[in-house]
Amino acid sequence: MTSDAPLAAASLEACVSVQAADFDPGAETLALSAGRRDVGAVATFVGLVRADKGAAEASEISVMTLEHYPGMTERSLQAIVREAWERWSLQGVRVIHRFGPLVPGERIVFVGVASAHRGDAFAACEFIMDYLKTRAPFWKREDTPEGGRWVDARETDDAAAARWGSPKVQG
Amino acid sequence: MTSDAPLAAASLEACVSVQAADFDPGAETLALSAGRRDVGAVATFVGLVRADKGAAEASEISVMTLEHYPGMTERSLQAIVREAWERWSLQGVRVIHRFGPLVPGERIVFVGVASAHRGDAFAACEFIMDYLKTRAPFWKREDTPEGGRWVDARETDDAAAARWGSPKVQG
Amino acid sequence: MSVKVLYFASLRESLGYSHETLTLPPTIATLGDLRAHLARRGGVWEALGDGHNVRAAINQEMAGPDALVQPRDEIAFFPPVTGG
Amino acid sequence: MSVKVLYFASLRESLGYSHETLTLPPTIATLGDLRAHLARRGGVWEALGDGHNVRAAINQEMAGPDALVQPRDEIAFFPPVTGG
Repeated sequence: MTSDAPLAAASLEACVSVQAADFDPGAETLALSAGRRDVGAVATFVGLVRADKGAAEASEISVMTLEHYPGMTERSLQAIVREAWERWSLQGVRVIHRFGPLVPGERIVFVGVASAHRGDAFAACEFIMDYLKTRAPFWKREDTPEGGRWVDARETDDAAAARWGSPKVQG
Repeated sequence: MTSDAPLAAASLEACVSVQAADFDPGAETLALSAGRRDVGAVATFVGLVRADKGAAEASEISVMTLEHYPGMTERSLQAIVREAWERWSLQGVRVIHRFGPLVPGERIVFVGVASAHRGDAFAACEFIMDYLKTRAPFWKREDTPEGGRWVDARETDDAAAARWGSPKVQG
Repeated sequence: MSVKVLYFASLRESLGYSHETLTLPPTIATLGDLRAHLARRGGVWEALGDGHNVRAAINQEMAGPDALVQPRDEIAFFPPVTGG
Repeated sequence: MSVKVLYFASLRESLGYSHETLTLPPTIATLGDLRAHLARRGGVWEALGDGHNVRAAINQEMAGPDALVQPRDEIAFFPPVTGG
Protein backbone atom coordinates (compact mmCIF):
# COMPACT_ATOMS: atom_id res chain seq x y z
CA MET A 1 0.00 0.00 0.00
CA THR A 2 1.50 3.35 -0.95
CA SER A 3 0.60 6.69 0.53
CA ASP A 4 -1.34 7.67 -2.58
CA ALA A 5 -3.43 4.52 -2.76
CA PRO A 6 -6.99 4.65 -1.44
CA LEU A 7 -7.45 2.72 1.78
CA ALA A 8 -9.29 -0.47 0.90
CA ALA A 9 -11.95 -1.66 3.35
CA ALA A 10 -10.10 -4.95 3.78
CA SER A 11 -6.90 -3.10 4.76
CA LEU A 12 -8.85 -0.97 7.20
CA GLU A 13 -10.27 -4.05 8.88
CA ALA A 14 -6.92 -5.80 8.95
CA CYS A 15 -5.20 -2.94 10.74
CA VAL A 16 -7.59 -2.84 13.73
CA SER A 17 -7.73 -5.57 16.38
CA VAL A 18 -9.89 -5.64 19.52
CA GLN A 19 -8.84 -8.58 21.66
CA ALA A 20 -8.46 -9.96 25.18
CA ALA A 21 -4.97 -11.30 24.44
CA ASP A 22 -1.74 -9.38 24.97
CA PHE A 23 0.25 -8.17 21.95
CA ASP A 24 3.93 -7.73 21.12
CA PRO A 25 4.66 -4.04 20.48
CA GLY A 26 8.10 -4.92 19.12
CA ALA A 27 6.74 -7.29 16.49
CA GLU A 28 4.02 -4.78 15.56
CA THR A 29 6.58 -1.98 15.20
CA LEU A 30 8.83 -4.11 13.01
CA ALA A 31 5.88 -5.19 10.83
CA LEU A 32 5.14 -1.54 9.94
CA SER A 33 8.41 -1.21 8.01
CA ALA A 34 9.39 -4.83 7.26
CA GLY A 35 10.55 -5.38 3.69
CA ARG A 36 9.90 -1.76 2.72
CA ARG A 37 12.27 0.88 1.35
CA ASP A 38 9.80 3.79 1.29
CA VAL A 39 9.04 4.06 5.03
CA GLY A 40 11.13 6.75 6.69
CA ALA A 41 9.33 7.06 10.01
CA VAL A 42 7.47 4.76 12.39
CA ALA A 43 5.82 6.37 15.42
CA THR A 44 4.25 4.11 18.03
CA PHE A 45 2.38 4.42 21.29
CA VAL A 46 1.79 1.83 23.99
CA GLY A 47 -0.67 2.53 26.82
CA LEU A 48 -0.33 0.53 30.04
CA VAL A 49 -2.28 0.03 33.28
CA ARG A 50 -0.80 2.14 36.10
CA ALA A 51 -1.03 1.03 39.73
CA ASP A 52 -0.61 4.51 41.12
CA LYS A 53 -3.85 6.48 41.00
CA GLY A 54 -2.58 9.54 42.86
CA ALA A 55 -2.77 10.82 46.41
CA ALA A 56 -6.59 11.09 46.49
CA GLU A 57 -7.03 7.31 46.32
CA ALA A 58 -6.96 5.03 49.35
CA SER A 59 -4.99 2.25 47.71
CA GLU A 60 -3.51 1.01 44.47
CA ILE A 61 -5.76 -0.68 41.97
CA SER A 62 -5.45 -4.43 41.82
CA VAL A 63 -7.37 -5.02 38.59
CA MET A 64 -8.56 -2.79 35.78
CA THR A 65 -11.37 -4.26 33.69
CA LEU A 66 -12.12 -2.92 30.23
CA GLU A 67 -15.67 -3.34 28.99
CA HIS A 68 -16.42 -2.61 25.34
CA TYR A 69 -19.21 -2.67 22.79
CA PRO A 70 -18.37 -5.51 20.39
CA GLY A 71 -18.95 -4.49 16.81
CA MET A 72 -19.15 -0.77 17.45
CA THR A 73 -15.64 -0.81 18.92
CA GLU A 74 -14.14 -2.15 15.71
CA ARG A 75 -16.24 0.21 13.57
CA SER A 76 -15.25 3.28 15.58
CA LEU A 77 -11.54 2.39 15.51
CA GLN A 78 -11.73 1.80 11.76
CA ALA A 79 -13.42 5.20 11.33
CA ILE A 80 -10.64 6.85 13.35
CA VAL A 81 -7.96 5.15 11.24
CA ARG A 82 -9.75 6.09 8.01
CA GLU A 83 -9.82 9.72 9.10
CA ALA A 84 -6.10 9.66 9.95
CA TRP A 85 -5.43 8.13 6.53
CA GLU A 86 -7.32 11.01 4.88
CA ARG A 87 -5.62 13.74 6.92
CA TRP A 88 -1.98 12.65 6.57
CA SER A 89 0.23 10.90 4.06
CA LEU A 90 0.56 7.46 5.65
CA GLN A 91 2.03 4.11 4.62
CA GLY A 92 0.72 1.86 7.37
CA VAL A 93 -1.38 1.97 10.53
CA ARG A 94 -1.90 -0.62 13.26
CA VAL A 95 -4.30 -0.29 16.21
CA ILE A 96 -4.73 -2.96 18.89
CA HIS A 97 -6.96 -2.47 21.93
CA ARG A 98 -7.47 -5.06 24.65
CA PHE A 99 -10.55 -5.71 26.77
CA GLY A 100 -11.21 -7.75 29.90
CA PRO A 101 -9.36 -7.79 33.24
CA LEU A 102 -5.82 -6.34 33.27
CA VAL A 103 -3.38 -5.86 36.14
CA PRO A 104 -0.98 -2.92 36.62
CA GLY A 105 1.94 -3.09 34.22
CA GLU A 106 -0.10 -4.80 31.51
CA ARG A 107 -0.45 -3.27 28.05
CA ILE A 108 -3.86 -1.86 27.06
CA VAL A 109 -3.43 -0.29 23.64
CA PHE A 110 -0.98 -0.09 20.73
CA VAL A 111 -1.04 2.49 17.96
CA GLY A 112 1.66 2.39 15.28
CA VAL A 113 1.94 4.60 12.19
CA ALA A 114 4.37 4.36 9.27
CA SER A 115 5.01 7.26 6.92
CA ALA A 116 7.70 8.69 4.68
CA HIS A 117 8.20 11.60 7.10
CA ARG A 118 8.22 11.91 10.87
CA GLY A 119 5.75 14.80 11.07
CA ASP A 120 2.95 12.75 9.53
CA ALA A 121 3.78 9.68 11.61
CA PHE A 122 3.81 11.57 14.93
CA ALA A 123 0.67 13.60 14.21
CA ALA A 124 -1.38 10.62 13.01
CA CYS A 125 -0.29 8.46 15.96
CA GLU A 126 -1.25 11.13 18.51
CA PHE A 127 -4.48 11.92 16.65
CA ILE A 128 -5.55 8.28 16.69
CA MET A 129 -4.87 8.04 20.44
CA ASP A 130 -6.75 11.28 21.18
CA TYR A 131 -9.76 10.21 19.14
CA LEU A 132 -9.72 6.66 20.43
CA LYS A 133 -9.81 8.05 24.00
CA THR A 134 -12.98 10.07 23.34
CA ARG A 135 -14.76 8.10 20.58
CA ALA A 136 -14.14 4.35 20.93
CA PRO A 137 -16.70 2.60 23.20
CA PHE A 138 -14.46 1.30 25.97
CA TRP A 139 -15.08 1.75 29.69
CA LYS A 140 -12.60 1.18 32.47
CA ARG A 141 -13.53 -0.19 35.88
CA GLU A 142 -10.90 -0.13 38.63
CA ASP A 143 -10.94 -2.55 41.53
CA THR A 144 -8.97 -1.95 44.71
CA PRO A 145 -8.98 -3.95 47.95
CA GLU A 146 -11.68 -1.50 49.17
CA GLY A 147 -14.00 -2.00 46.20
CA GLY A 148 -14.49 -1.04 42.58
CA ARG A 149 -15.50 2.02 40.64
CA TRP A 150 -15.95 3.07 37.04
CA VAL A 151 -13.36 5.56 35.78
CA ASP A 152 -14.77 9.00 34.97
CA ALA A 153 -14.13 10.50 31.55
CA ARG A 154 -11.54 13.27 31.73
CA GLU A 155 -12.02 16.76 30.35
CA THR A 156 -8.35 16.81 29.36
CA ASP A 157 -9.09 13.96 26.94
CA ASP A 158 -11.90 15.95 25.32
CA ALA A 159 -9.56 18.94 25.04
CA ALA A 160 -6.85 16.76 23.48
CA ALA A 161 -9.29 15.48 20.85
CA ALA A 162 -10.72 18.97 20.20
CA ARG A 163 -7.36 20.43 19.14
CA TRP A 164 -7.50 18.38 15.93
CA GLY A 165 -10.46 20.45 14.76
CA SER A 166 -13.82 19.33 13.48
CA PRO A 167 -13.90 15.58 13.03
CA LYS A 168 -15.61 13.60 10.35
CA VAL A 169 -15.70 10.83 12.95
CA GLN A 170 -18.81 11.47 15.00
CA GLY A 171 -18.59 11.79 18.77
CA MET B 1 14.02 6.38 38.44
CA THR B 2 10.79 8.27 39.19
CA SER B 3 9.61 11.39 37.45
CA ASP B 4 10.46 13.52 40.47
CA ALA B 5 14.02 12.31 40.86
CA PRO B 6 16.82 14.45 39.43
CA LEU B 7 18.39 12.94 36.34
CA ALA B 8 21.76 11.55 37.42
CA ALA B 9 24.66 11.97 34.99
CA ALA B 10 25.14 8.19 34.89
CA SER B 11 21.49 7.70 33.87
CA LEU B 12 21.84 10.34 31.20
CA GLU B 13 24.86 8.60 29.72
CA ALA B 14 23.21 5.19 29.92
CA CYS B 15 20.17 6.29 27.94
CA VAL B 16 22.11 7.57 24.88
CA SER B 17 23.92 5.25 22.44
CA VAL B 18 25.78 6.22 19.27
CA GLN B 19 26.74 3.08 17.43
CA ALA B 20 27.35 1.46 14.04
CA ALA B 21 25.34 -1.64 15.00
CA ASP B 22 21.62 -2.08 14.41
CA PHE B 23 19.23 -2.04 17.38
CA ASP B 24 16.00 -3.84 18.27
CA PRO B 25 13.18 -1.28 18.61
CA GLY B 26 10.92 -3.92 20.15
CA ALA B 27 13.36 -4.77 22.94
CA GLU B 28 14.00 -1.06 23.56
CA THR B 29 10.27 -0.34 23.76
CA LEU B 30 9.69 -3.21 26.19
CA ALA B 31 12.63 -2.12 28.37
CA LEU B 32 11.02 1.30 28.92
CA SER B 33 8.14 -0.23 30.90
CA ALA B 34 9.50 -3.63 32.00
CA GLY B 35 8.81 -4.45 35.64
CA ARG B 36 7.10 -1.11 36.27
CA ARG B 37 3.60 -0.33 37.48
CA ASP B 38 3.82 3.47 37.22
CA VAL B 39 4.39 3.84 33.45
CA GLY B 40 1.14 4.59 31.63
CA ALA B 41 2.53 5.64 28.24
CA VAL B 42 5.45 4.72 26.00
CA ALA B 43 5.90 6.74 22.81
CA THR B 44 8.58 5.67 20.35
CA PHE B 45 9.98 6.75 17.04
CA VAL B 46 12.07 4.81 14.53
CA GLY B 47 13.70 6.60 11.60
CA LEU B 48 14.70 4.54 8.56
CA VAL B 49 16.64 5.04 5.31
CA ARG B 50 14.28 5.60 2.38
CA ALA B 51 15.22 4.52 -1.15
CA ASP B 52 12.83 6.93 -2.83
CA LYS B 53 14.25 10.43 -3.01
CA GLY B 54 11.46 11.95 -5.10
CA ALA B 55 10.94 12.77 -8.74
CA ALA B 56 13.83 15.26 -8.97
CA GLU B 57 16.44 12.53 -8.47
CA ALA B 58 17.81 10.40 -11.28
CA SER B 59 17.85 7.16 -9.32
CA GLU B 60 17.32 5.60 -5.94
CA ILE B 61 20.06 5.81 -3.37
CA SER B 62 22.06 2.65 -2.92
CA VAL B 63 23.88 3.61 0.30
CA MET B 64 23.41 6.35 2.88
CA THR B 65 26.49 7.02 4.99
CA LEU B 66 26.19 8.84 8.30
CA GLU B 67 29.25 10.72 9.48
CA HIS B 68 29.33 12.05 13.03
CA TYR B 69 31.54 13.90 15.48
CA PRO B 70 32.51 11.34 18.13
CA GLY B 71 32.27 12.80 21.59
CA MET B 72 30.23 15.83 20.65
CA THR B 73 27.48 13.58 19.29
CA GLU B 74 26.98 11.88 22.66
CA ARG B 75 27.21 15.18 24.53
CA SER B 76 24.63 16.87 22.31
CA LEU B 77 22.19 13.95 22.56
CA GLN B 78 22.59 13.91 26.34
CA ALA B 79 21.90 17.66 26.45
CA ILE B 80 18.73 17.14 24.37
CA VAL B 81 17.55 14.35 26.70
CA ARG B 82 18.33 16.45 29.79
CA GLU B 83 16.25 19.29 28.40
CA ALA B 84 13.32 16.94 27.66
CA TRP B 85 13.60 15.61 31.22
CA GLU B 86 13.35 19.16 32.56
CA ARG B 87 10.41 20.14 30.35
CA TRP B 88 8.14 17.14 30.89
CA SER B 89 7.35 14.63 33.60
CA LEU B 90 9.19 11.55 32.31
CA GLN B 91 9.99 8.12 33.65
CA GLY B 92 12.46 6.86 31.07
CA VAL B 93 14.16 7.95 27.85
CA ARG B 94 16.20 5.97 25.33
CA VAL B 95 18.01 7.42 22.29
CA ILE B 96 20.01 5.33 19.83
CA HIS B 97 21.60 6.79 16.69
CA ARG B 98 23.62 4.81 14.19
CA PHE B 99 26.53 5.95 12.04
CA GLY B 100 28.37 4.46 9.06
CA PRO B 101 26.99 3.04 5.79
CA LEU B 102 23.29 2.07 5.75
CA VAL B 103 21.12 0.76 2.92
CA PRO B 104 17.45 1.63 2.26
CA GLY B 105 15.15 -0.06 4.77
CA GLU B 106 17.75 0.03 7.55
CA ARG B 107 17.01 1.75 10.85
CA ILE B 108 18.88 5.00 11.63
CA VAL B 109 17.50 6.27 14.92
CA PHE B 110 15.36 5.21 17.88
CA VAL B 111 13.78 7.54 20.42
CA GLY B 112 11.60 6.07 23.17
CA VAL B 113 9.99 7.92 26.07
CA ALA B 114 8.08 6.52 29.07
CA SER B 115 5.77 8.64 31.18
CA ALA B 116 2.69 8.36 33.38
CA HIS B 117 0.62 10.18 30.73
CA ARG B 118 0.52 10.10 26.96
CA GLY B 119 0.79 13.87 26.44
CA ASP B 120 4.22 14.02 28.07
CA ALA B 121 5.44 10.91 26.27
CA PHE B 122 4.37 12.12 22.82
CA ALA B 123 5.66 15.67 23.30
CA ALA B 124 9.05 14.63 24.66
CA CYS B 125 9.54 12.02 21.92
CA GLU B 126 8.79 14.50 19.16
CA PHE B 127 10.85 17.23 20.85
CA ILE B 128 13.90 14.95 21.07
CA MET B 129 13.58 14.05 17.37
CA ASP B 130 13.18 17.69 16.32
CA TYR B 131 16.18 18.80 18.36
CA LEU B 132 18.30 15.85 17.35
CA LYS B 133 17.64 16.72 13.68
CA THR B 134 18.96 20.26 14.08
CA ARG B 135 21.49 19.99 16.94
CA ALA B 136 23.24 16.61 16.91
CA PRO B 137 26.40 16.56 14.72
CA PHE B 138 25.45 13.95 12.13
CA TRP B 139 25.76 14.38 8.37
CA LYS B 140 24.19 12.19 5.70
CA ARG B 141 25.83 11.37 2.41
CA GLU B 142 23.77 9.63 -0.25
CA ASP B 143 25.32 7.47 -2.94
CA THR B 144 23.49 6.50 -6.10
CA PRO B 145 24.77 4.63 -9.16
CA GLU B 146 25.49 8.10 -10.67
CA GLY B 147 27.55 9.33 -7.73
CA GLY B 148 27.28 10.71 -4.25
CA ARG B 149 26.21 13.92 -2.57
CA TRP B 150 25.86 15.32 0.92
CA VAL B 151 22.28 15.85 2.03
CA ASP B 152 21.32 19.50 2.52
CA ALA B 153 19.84 20.61 5.83
CA ARG B 154 16.11 21.26 5.51
CA GLU B 155 14.39 24.46 6.59
CA THR B 156 11.39 22.39 7.67
CA ASP B 157 13.61 20.75 10.29
CA ASP B 158 14.64 24.16 11.66
CA ALA B 159 10.98 25.17 11.76
CA ALA B 160 10.06 21.94 13.58
CA ALA B 161 12.70 22.59 16.23
CA ALA B 162 11.75 26.28 16.54
CA ARG B 163 8.16 25.54 17.57
CA TRP B 164 9.42 24.25 20.93
CA GLY B 165 10.54 27.77 21.86
CA SER B 166 13.87 29.00 23.11
CA PRO B 167 16.15 26.10 23.91
CA LYS B 168 18.66 25.77 26.70
CA VAL B 169 20.43 23.41 24.31
CA GLN B 170 22.59 25.60 22.10
CA GLY B 171 22.29 25.38 18.36
CA MET C 1 -42.12 -0.62 16.35
CA SER C 2 -39.62 -2.88 18.03
CA VAL C 3 -35.99 -1.98 18.80
CA LYS C 4 -33.12 -3.62 20.65
CA VAL C 5 -31.61 -1.54 23.47
CA LEU C 6 -28.16 -2.17 24.97
CA TYR C 7 -26.65 -0.74 28.16
CA PHE C 8 -22.96 -0.60 29.03
CA ALA C 9 -20.59 -0.07 31.96
CA SER C 10 -21.94 1.79 35.02
CA LEU C 11 -25.34 2.15 33.35
CA ARG C 12 -25.60 -1.61 32.77
CA GLU C 13 -24.52 -2.23 36.35
CA SER C 14 -27.00 0.13 37.97
CA LEU C 15 -29.91 -0.97 35.76
CA GLY C 16 -29.08 -4.60 36.43
CA TYR C 17 -29.18 -5.84 32.86
CA SER C 18 -27.37 -5.38 29.58
CA HIS C 19 -30.07 -5.45 26.92
CA GLU C 20 -33.78 -5.64 26.22
CA THR C 21 -36.10 -5.70 23.25
CA LEU C 22 -38.67 -2.92 23.42
CA THR C 23 -41.94 -2.37 21.58
CA LEU C 24 -42.23 1.40 21.38
CA PRO C 25 -45.44 3.48 21.36
CA PRO C 26 -45.95 5.50 18.15
CA THR C 27 -45.20 8.77 20.00
CA ILE C 28 -41.50 7.90 20.05
CA ALA C 29 -39.73 9.24 16.96
CA THR C 30 -36.25 10.25 18.16
CA LEU C 31 -33.48 9.06 20.45
CA GLY C 32 -34.41 11.92 22.82
CA ASP C 33 -37.99 10.64 22.95
CA LEU C 34 -36.72 7.15 23.77
CA ARG C 35 -34.45 8.42 26.57
CA ALA C 36 -37.36 10.34 28.14
CA HIS C 37 -39.61 7.26 27.76
CA LEU C 38 -37.09 5.06 29.58
CA ALA C 39 -36.39 7.69 32.28
CA ARG C 40 -40.14 7.73 33.10
CA ARG C 41 -39.73 4.18 34.46
CA GLY C 42 -38.35 6.02 37.52
CA GLY C 43 -35.78 4.86 40.09
CA VAL C 44 -32.47 3.84 38.55
CA TRP C 45 -33.92 4.61 35.12
CA GLU C 46 -33.83 8.31 35.88
CA ALA C 47 -30.11 8.05 35.01
CA LEU C 48 -31.27 8.16 31.36
CA GLY C 49 -33.13 11.46 31.80
CA ASP C 50 -32.19 14.99 30.80
CA GLY C 51 -29.08 16.43 32.42
CA HIS C 52 -27.45 13.05 32.95
CA ASN C 53 -24.20 12.40 31.15
CA VAL C 54 -25.32 9.51 28.98
CA ARG C 55 -24.17 8.94 25.39
CA ALA C 56 -26.00 6.95 22.77
CA ALA C 57 -25.43 5.07 19.53
CA ILE C 58 -27.84 3.89 16.86
CA ASN C 59 -26.71 0.86 14.89
CA GLN C 60 -23.20 1.25 16.33
CA GLU C 61 -22.78 4.90 15.29
CA MET C 62 -22.75 7.72 17.86
CA ALA C 63 -26.06 9.60 17.69
CA GLY C 64 -27.56 12.73 19.23
CA PRO C 65 -31.04 13.28 20.72
CA ASP C 66 -32.54 14.36 17.37
CA ALA C 67 -31.54 11.15 15.58
CA LEU C 68 -34.58 9.21 14.30
CA VAL C 69 -35.35 5.80 15.73
CA GLN C 70 -36.34 3.19 13.12
CA PRO C 71 -37.83 -0.27 13.48
CA ARG C 72 -35.26 -2.97 14.35
CA ASP C 73 -32.58 -0.41 15.24
CA GLU C 74 -29.88 -1.44 17.68
CA ILE C 75 -29.75 1.39 20.21
CA ALA C 76 -27.10 1.64 22.92
CA PHE C 77 -26.82 3.87 25.99
CA PHE C 78 -23.58 4.28 27.91
CA PRO C 79 -21.49 6.73 29.96
CA PRO C 80 -18.72 8.80 28.28
CA VAL C 81 -16.02 6.45 27.04
CA THR C 82 -12.76 5.89 28.95
CA GLY C 83 -10.60 3.58 26.84
CA GLY C 84 -7.02 3.91 25.67
CA MET D 1 48.48 29.82 21.00
CA SER D 2 47.89 26.38 19.60
CA VAL D 3 44.48 24.85 18.85
CA LYS D 4 43.21 21.67 17.25
CA VAL D 5 40.83 22.18 14.31
CA LEU D 6 38.49 19.49 12.97
CA TYR D 7 36.48 19.45 9.71
CA PHE D 8 33.46 17.28 8.97
CA ALA D 9 31.32 16.02 6.09
CA SER D 10 31.34 18.05 2.83
CA LEU D 11 33.80 20.52 4.36
CA ARG D 12 36.25 17.74 5.26
CA GLU D 13 35.84 16.29 1.76
CA SER D 14 36.45 19.53 -0.11
CA LEU D 15 39.39 20.58 2.08
CA GLY D 16 40.90 17.14 1.73
CA TYR D 17 41.65 16.49 5.37
CA SER D 18 39.84 16.06 8.68
CA HIS D 19 42.01 17.85 11.24
CA GLU D 20 45.07 19.98 11.83
CA THR D 21 46.90 21.58 14.73
CA LEU D 22 47.29 25.33 14.24
CA THR D 23 49.51 27.88 15.93
CA LEU D 24 47.50 31.07 15.81
CA PRO D 25 48.81 34.65 15.53
CA PRO D 26 47.95 36.85 18.56
CA THR D 27 45.42 38.84 16.50
CA ILE D 28 42.97 35.90 16.64
CA ALA D 29 40.70 36.17 19.66
CA THR D 30 37.34 34.79 18.49
CA LEU D 31 35.89 32.00 16.40
CA GLY D 32 34.96 34.64 13.79
CA ASP D 33 38.59 35.74 13.63
CA LEU D 34 39.69 32.13 13.14
CA ARG D 35 37.18 31.55 10.31
CA ALA D 36 38.38 34.69 8.51
CA HIS D 37 42.00 33.62 9.06
CA LEU D 38 41.37 30.20 7.49
CA ALA D 39 39.31 31.66 4.61
CA ARG D 40 42.29 33.86 3.68
CA ARG D 41 44.13 30.69 2.62
CA GLY D 42 41.96 31.05 -0.52
CA GLY D 43 40.67 28.36 -2.92
CA VAL D 44 38.62 25.72 -1.21
CA TRP D 45 39.22 27.49 2.11
CA GLU D 46 36.95 30.32 1.05
CA ALA D 47 34.11 27.95 2.09
CA LEU D 48 34.91 29.04 5.65
CA GLY D 49 34.41 32.74 4.91
CA ASP D 50 31.53 35.06 5.66
CA GLY D 51 28.23 34.21 4.00
CA HIS D 52 28.97 30.51 3.79
CA ASN D 53 26.71 28.19 5.75
CA VAL D 54 29.29 26.74 8.13
CA ARG D 55 28.62 25.91 11.79
CA ALA D 56 31.23 25.63 14.50
CA ALA D 57 31.82 24.07 17.89
CA ILE D 58 34.40 24.78 20.57
CA ASN D 59 35.26 21.84 22.81
CA GLN D 60 32.24 19.96 21.45
CA GLU D 61 29.69 22.69 22.20
CA MET D 62 28.04 24.71 19.44
CA ALA D 63 29.57 28.20 19.34
CA GLY D 64 28.92 31.48 17.52
CA PRO D 65 31.40 33.88 15.87
CA ASP D 66 31.88 35.91 19.07
CA ALA D 67 32.98 32.92 21.16
CA LEU D 68 36.53 33.29 22.48
CA VAL D 69 39.23 30.92 21.31
CA GLN D 70 41.53 29.66 24.09
CA PRO D 71 44.82 27.75 23.97
CA ARG D 72 44.40 24.00 23.42
CA ASP D 73 40.73 24.35 22.39
CA GLU D 74 39.23 21.70 20.11
CA ILE D 75 37.50 23.67 17.37
CA ALA D 76 35.29 22.05 14.74
CA PHE D 77 33.81 23.41 11.51
CA PHE D 78 31.00 21.64 9.66
CA PRO D 79 27.90 22.16 7.49
CA PRO D 80 24.43 22.28 9.08
CA VAL D 81 23.64 18.89 10.59
CA THR D 82 21.41 16.34 8.82
CA GLY D 83 21.02 13.39 11.20
CA GLY D 84 17.93 11.61 12.45
